[in-house]
Amino acid sequence: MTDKNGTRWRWIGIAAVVLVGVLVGTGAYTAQRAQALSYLSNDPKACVNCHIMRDVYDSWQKAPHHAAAVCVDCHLPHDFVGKWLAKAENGWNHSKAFTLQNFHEPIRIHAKNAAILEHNCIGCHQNLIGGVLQAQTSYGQAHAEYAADDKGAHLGCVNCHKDVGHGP
Amino acid sequence: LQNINTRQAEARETVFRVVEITEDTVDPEVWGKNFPLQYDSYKRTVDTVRTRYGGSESFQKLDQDPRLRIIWNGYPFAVDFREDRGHAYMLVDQRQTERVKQFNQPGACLNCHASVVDAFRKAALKGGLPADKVHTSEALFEGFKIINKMPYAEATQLVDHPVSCLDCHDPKTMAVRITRPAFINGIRALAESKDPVPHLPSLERWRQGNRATPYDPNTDASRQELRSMVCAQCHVEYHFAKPDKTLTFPWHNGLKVEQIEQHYKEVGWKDWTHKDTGADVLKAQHPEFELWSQGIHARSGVACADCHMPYTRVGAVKVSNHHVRSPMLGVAQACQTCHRYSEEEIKARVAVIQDRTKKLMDSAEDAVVGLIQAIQTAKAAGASDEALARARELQRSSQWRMDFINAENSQGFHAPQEAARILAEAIDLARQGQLEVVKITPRPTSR
Amino acid sequence: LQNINTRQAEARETVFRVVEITEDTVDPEVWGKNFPLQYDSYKRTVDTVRTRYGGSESFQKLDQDPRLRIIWNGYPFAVDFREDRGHAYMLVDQRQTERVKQFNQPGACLNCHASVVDAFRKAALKGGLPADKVHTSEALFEGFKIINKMPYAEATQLVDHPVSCLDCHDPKTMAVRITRPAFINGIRALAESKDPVPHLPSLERWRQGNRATPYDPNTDASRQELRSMVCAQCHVEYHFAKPDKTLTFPWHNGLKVEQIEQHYKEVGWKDWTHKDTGADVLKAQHPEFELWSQGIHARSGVACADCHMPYTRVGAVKVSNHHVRSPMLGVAQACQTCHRYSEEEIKARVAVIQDRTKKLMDSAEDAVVGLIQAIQTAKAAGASDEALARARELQRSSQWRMDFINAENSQGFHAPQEAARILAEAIDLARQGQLEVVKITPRPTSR
Ligand code: HEC
Ligand code: HEC
Ligand code: HEC
Ligand code: HEC
Ligand code: HEC
Ligand code: HEC
Ligand code: HEC
Ligand code: HEC
Ligand code: HEC
Ligand code: HEC
Ligand code: HEC
Ligand code: HEC
Ligand code: HEC
Ligand code: HEC
Ligand SMILES: [Ca+2]
Ligand SMILES: [Ca+2]
Repeated sequence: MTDKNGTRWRWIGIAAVVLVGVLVGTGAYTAQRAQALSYLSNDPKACVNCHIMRDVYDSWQKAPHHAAAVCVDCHLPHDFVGKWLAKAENGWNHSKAFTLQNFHEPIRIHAKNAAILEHNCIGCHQNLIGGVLQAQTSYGQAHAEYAADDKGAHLGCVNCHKDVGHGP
Repeated sequence: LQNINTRQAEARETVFRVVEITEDTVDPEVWGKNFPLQYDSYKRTVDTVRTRYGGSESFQKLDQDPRLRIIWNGYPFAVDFREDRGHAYMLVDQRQTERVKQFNQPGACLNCHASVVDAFRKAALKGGLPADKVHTSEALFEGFKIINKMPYAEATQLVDHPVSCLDCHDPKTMAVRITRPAFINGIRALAESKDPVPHLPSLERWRQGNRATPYDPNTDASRQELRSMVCAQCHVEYHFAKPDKTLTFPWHNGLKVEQIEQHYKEVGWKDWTHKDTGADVLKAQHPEFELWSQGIHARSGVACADCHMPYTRVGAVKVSNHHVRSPMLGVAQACQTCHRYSEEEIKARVAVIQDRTKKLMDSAEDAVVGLIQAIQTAKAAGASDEALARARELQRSSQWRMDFINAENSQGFHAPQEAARILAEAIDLARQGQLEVVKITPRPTSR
Repeated sequence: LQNINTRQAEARETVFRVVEITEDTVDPEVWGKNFPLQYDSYKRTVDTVRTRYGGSESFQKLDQDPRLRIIWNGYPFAVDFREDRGHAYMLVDQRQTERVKQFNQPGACLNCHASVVDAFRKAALKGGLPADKVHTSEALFEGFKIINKMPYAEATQLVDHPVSCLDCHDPKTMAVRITRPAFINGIRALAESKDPVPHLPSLERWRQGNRATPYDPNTDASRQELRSMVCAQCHVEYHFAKPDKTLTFPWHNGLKVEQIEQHYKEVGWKDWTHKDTGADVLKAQHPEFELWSQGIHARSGVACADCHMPYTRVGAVKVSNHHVRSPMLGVAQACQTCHRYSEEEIKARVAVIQDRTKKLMDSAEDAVVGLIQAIQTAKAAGASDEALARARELQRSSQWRMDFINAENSQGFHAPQEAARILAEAIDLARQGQLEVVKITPRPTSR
């Protein structure tokens, strides 16, 4: 997007947020209009209510897992509380980002969510990789290292399986 | 909320056409009425920002690296050679270069510096082509033939725009298309050659077929291939073949540096005779397509447009960024879609590749200059043409290789290892040339 | 998910420990009782399959490329130099090489050819180390010191196994660990140097820290870094520093070819004096870690183990393949998880890189041999040491570069552009050496 647009969006965005701050009702309305409430659903189509999620939705359908897992299986904690907390947080973040248009593109997963993601990989594949994991107490440091850098010092599943979620 | 509504609206409004566009719509501004986003970015190729090794500031390269004056001595490039910049400047820069002002150049120069589609057609009609054939490729080939051999001053009056929408797009479908006869001839020669081209699957397919009709990019090439071929109409090595100054791409044996050299040998081509040494030498020009072809990106199906015209989101729609420029000025769109590293990291990787190339380039230029001066001295000392023959051959082939990477505009990025290999050969051949010369010149008394 | 669950039982077995493993468990077979899958693959390093440029058939490289006899003349490598093969052979191959049979070698050789952990500790105890310190790194450093300077024949009797589980793993946690003092010294020197090492983030972090304690791979390195460092204990350039034959990795200025050369200059090191030319020259040995460090894979966090010990699915579980070998023999596991191309395509890409390297290697060896013969002739013709000094220097540095890539075992794959750059410099320097020589030798009368 051009800088000109960028600043325009930002101003409108800030205006919007102030509004939200004052009137919670309006906040809900924003989320409503942005269909962020679709976070309350597990249906992948809920995610694509935001066109911005279209690419990942399409690529997910072509990736190895479309039959095995939906968005929330990978991207949200499986335990009840954590799931709803994350839904709240991400739902808010995404609506806000969508409104402010101030996020980095191409969209990149945030460290926190990357950790949730990996946890979910293991959740489903425990059996296959259990041998590897249990053999290495050093695995424990893995999540801690997420902050480290983007050069793969952390040996996460995605280091080698970057295609599983959304294809090459 | 305002903008959510706006954007949901935008999402729908993408392909609504205001004006009708035909094969005769030359002015990009008119196209811009239907495609304002692409037109906006297209106009931005006037920007002039510099990068580590590229960018758009048209400084004098001969001052930055005086060795080039020696290497090109006797050829127009030794008078004026600048950093290239955006498409918006292609026509003025050609009209204003000392290479045009001080030397006679043919209309053939215009093939790559202007929107010539319409000019070619008009010339063909004037040349007697039946009016109903004006929109056929025959017309383009006819006009090509006529304008190539015109004097530049005359030909340049037939064009008004730099490369424009019409040159790259079919006005009906907006599909990317090939309009340049020189490329069609060149890619056909390549298709008929034996050089493996894994990065151009449609050529490989054509080779396996019955070859009844010659290879035609407009019907045979995939969309992804066209996203590179459209650039390969201009970003390639070329020469003006005798007798009609026919713009020709030397791909008859393949796209590699030695295969092109081989073709020039077969057709007995030289660009000029070097002023200091009397060697018949070659000048390389912007072989981006040829070098890219040897790289891992081409092999992985990554097209020129993927990096130089990356899809960019404007509001709700994604458009190809027509602000064609150095990807280093927009790494997020150009690279991060495929490479999950920070912008700093990506820039650092490019710097490593380009710095290595630069270092080798310096050694190669030193070696070539060393050879030129050695031959010059020997000649002055009275060495005969027979005696100098081998050394001159070595100058031709070493200089050709060094120049190939020097003229290529990515500082080795398009194919890092291949660029290094070519420079290594340039160095080897130039040094061997020096050894040849020493054999035949009186030895400076030492020891 | 049915199929996943049904594999449960099978899966659990893999981590059930049958026997207890301690720091004193030297025999891999015992470890194999707990980790049968890893042990099975470990044993398979006896296989001997050949690839285009690598593989595991221990043929005589001196016959395949006789130029090497000239280049190494006067040094043991000119007598016997074979293609390397699997870890299972490391001890026998060392015991049986003519380089050991015909020449005196020190115990230092064993550092990388045997399971030495236990031997080091026993030697330290014998040397007076208190028994309660036997499992400290102090013990390893002590034994290292003692065994390095022993005669090979004596030292080799202290070991029975090729590199084994104990050398790479902590028996309690099975975490990968560093056991070699030479590497710990080397990586510390590197950490203290100024050479940027973006591929080793933990070194960069240590540099930013207060440096109170020296860098320690076993506590500071990430798991992914250890997956390469464990190999870098052996797959590196080395020399035996005087007076105690201390195995030393020359990383004090950095990992690049010229930085290592600089270090050897600073400590006044030479491997031998060339028999034909009298030049004090260097021998490079397997700088896999050093070259990999300059490549895009290292920079992308891809470790040795990712490609040479890829996870392999065995029934319901996946394990690191301990059949360490050429990845070309198992492209599916080694490459395809990251590169979604057909096996043929992946092999073709490697071939392109390696063929380019091979071509440059040939030119480089020709140039070096040319220089050697030139100096030899000049010497025979009576050229003085003063007159030959510069040419000999050039032999040293050109030969060093050519040898660096020749000794490196990936035929340039680990860092394609860097390998090409190094060979280009080798060629340039060797040819310049020849020009030096011509200056001082009677010129064959021509013209
Ligand atoms: C099989 C697991 C899986 C499923 C199912 C899945 N994803 Fe992902 N998703 C991933 C992985 C893996 C990544 C990349 C994370 C990384 O690179 O660290 C990712 C990244 C993303 C990103 C960030 C973009 C990026 O490249 O970092 C978005 C947005 C996303 N997913 C949305 C979705 C949506 C929406 C769905 C459902 C339509 C979905 N995902 C389904 C695994 C999955
Ligand atoms: C309100 C519109 C909207 C909806 C609905 C939405 N997203 Fe997003 N999503 C966004 C925007 C905008 C971003 C970019 C924000 C950023 O990068 O900080 C984003 C980023 C992401 C990311 C990467 C950044 C991060 O937070 O890690 C993931 C993963 C993701 N979305 C998954 C999902 C999933 C799964 C769903 C459905 C359960 C979903 N999204 C529904 C708008 C939305
Ligand atoms: C909801 C459960 C679930 C989650 C979450 C999940 N997977 Fe899977 N995954 C499966 C199933 C089921 C299959 C089918 C393969 C099989 O039958 O074993 C599969 C297949 C795979 C495969 C083999 C197919 C291929 O891509 O080549 C890989 C690799 C894989 N998963 C990795 C991952 C990674 C990495 C993550 C996290 C980013 C992940 N999985 C998250 C259930 C899951
Ligand atoms: C260092 C690279 C690497 C890492 C890290 C890694 N894997 Fe794998 N994984 C592989 C390779 C290689 C294979 C292919 C094994 C084969 O084909 O025999 C594989 C196979 C798999 C499979 C089975 C695919 C099939 O064919 O059914 C699953 C599932 C899987 N991995 C999940 C994971 C999960 C979950 C993680 C994170 C805990 C992970 N992997 C981490 C390299 C890796
Ligand atoms: C994978 C990405 C990529 C692809 C594909 C690619 N390029 Fe480039 N190109 C670059 C980079 C990076 C540079 C260096 C820019 C710089 O130095 O500022 C560059 C430089 C250039 C330049 C000089 C730009 C300047 O700043 O002066 C031209 C012209 C060019 N490329 C044309 C092409 C053509 C034509 C093709 C296809 C045949 C192509 N490129 C394919 C990435 C790419
Ligand atoms: C009709 C000929 C023609 C076509 C087609 C063409 N170019 Fe160019 N391109 C040029 C000329 C001429 C220049 C130099 C203009 C100048 O310096 O005045 C140029 C300059 C460039 C530059 C340098 C811009 C800068 O800021 O330094 C890039 C990058 C580039 N072209 C890429 C491309 C790509 C990618 C394509 C295809 C999508 C393409 N070109 C198609 C003729 C062409
Ligand atoms: C086959 C296509 C083609 C032809 C024919 C061509 N050019 Fe160019 N020209 C380019 C491209 C592509 C660039 C940008 C890349 C570069 O500068 O190397 C360029 C750049 C230039 C520039 C700007 C940079 C510089 O060299 O100073 C000038 C001036 C120029 N050309 C003049 C000419 C003249 C004069 C002729 C005829 C003798 C000519 N061109 C013929 C494709 C062509
Ligand atoms: C130098 C060649 C070139 C020129 C000149 C050019 N385009 Fe394009 N255009 C492209 C390429 C390449 C694409 C990508 C096509 C594809 O992906 O199939 C493209 C795509 C498009 C698209 C399709 C939507 C999109 O953004 O991908 C539109 C519309 C378009 N161009 C309009 C224009 C207009 C209007 C002009 C003139 C102002 C113009 N183009 C000039 C090369 C060019
Ligand atoms: C459309 C996808 C795509 C885009 C866009 C792209 N790359 Fe790549 N890049 C690749 C692929 C594929 C490879 C080959 C390695 C592989 O197979 O993963 C690669 C390899 C590389 C390498 C290592 C090979 C080499 O030549 O050293 C570098 C560095 C690199 N890319 C930089 C860039 C930069 C810088 C840009 C942007 C200017 C860019 N890439 C744009 C897909 C892409
Ligand atoms: C990205 C993959 C990759 C990484 C990472 C990698 N290698 Fe390699 N290695 C290769 C390939 C490919 C070859 C060439 C094999 C051949 O020619 O058959 C090779 C060759 C070798 C060889 C010679 C094998 C033979 O067949 O004789 C050795 C030894 C080696 N590598 C060690 C290492 C070490 C040590 C590291 C880490 C410092 C490393 N490699 C990192 C892919 C890799
Ligand atoms: C204790 C020293 C030592 C360690 C540690 C070590 N290697 Fe080796 N490696 C050797 C020796 C010695 C050979 C040659 C054996 C022979 O030829 O007899 C060798 C051979 C190889 C080969 C060639 C095999 C073949 O079939 O040609 C590869 C590949 C290799 N090592 C990779 C690795 C990797 C990857 C690691 C780390 C995971 C590693 N090595 C760790 C000493 C070591
Ligand atoms: C720093 C570690 C290290 C040291 C010290 C070392 N080697 Fe090696 N050696 C290796 C590695 C790694 C290989 C496999 C790679 C190769 O062959 O280049 C190897 C391969 C060999 C081979 C098989 C290939 C060949 O060269 O014929 C022999 C024999 C050998 N070494 C003998 C010796 C002798 C004798 C010494 C002592 C003078 C010695 N090694 C010292 C690491 C070492
Ligand atoms: C040359 C070094 C080396 C030797 C020798 C070695 N390993 Fe490993 N081993 C590794 C590496 C590297 C890994 C991967 C560690 C990681 O991913 O953190 C590994 C991983 C393992 C794991 C963890 C599970 C897995 O498969 O990743 C087990 C268990 C294991 N090795 C057992 C053994 C046994 C038993 C032996 C002796 C028969 C042995 N190793 C010998 C280097 C070695
Ligand atoms: C764990 C992931 C991973 C593994 C395993 C891996 N690669 Fe790569 N490879 C990469 C990355 C990352 C790049 C850099 C380009 C990029 O950023 O996408 C790359 C780049 C390349 C390139 C282009 C750069 C160059 O050096 O020319 C080639 C070729 C390549 N890989 C081949 C291989 C081969 C062959 C193997 C197996 C022996 C292999 N790779 C294993 C991740 C991997
Ligand atoms: Ca430029
Ligand atoms: Ca081998």
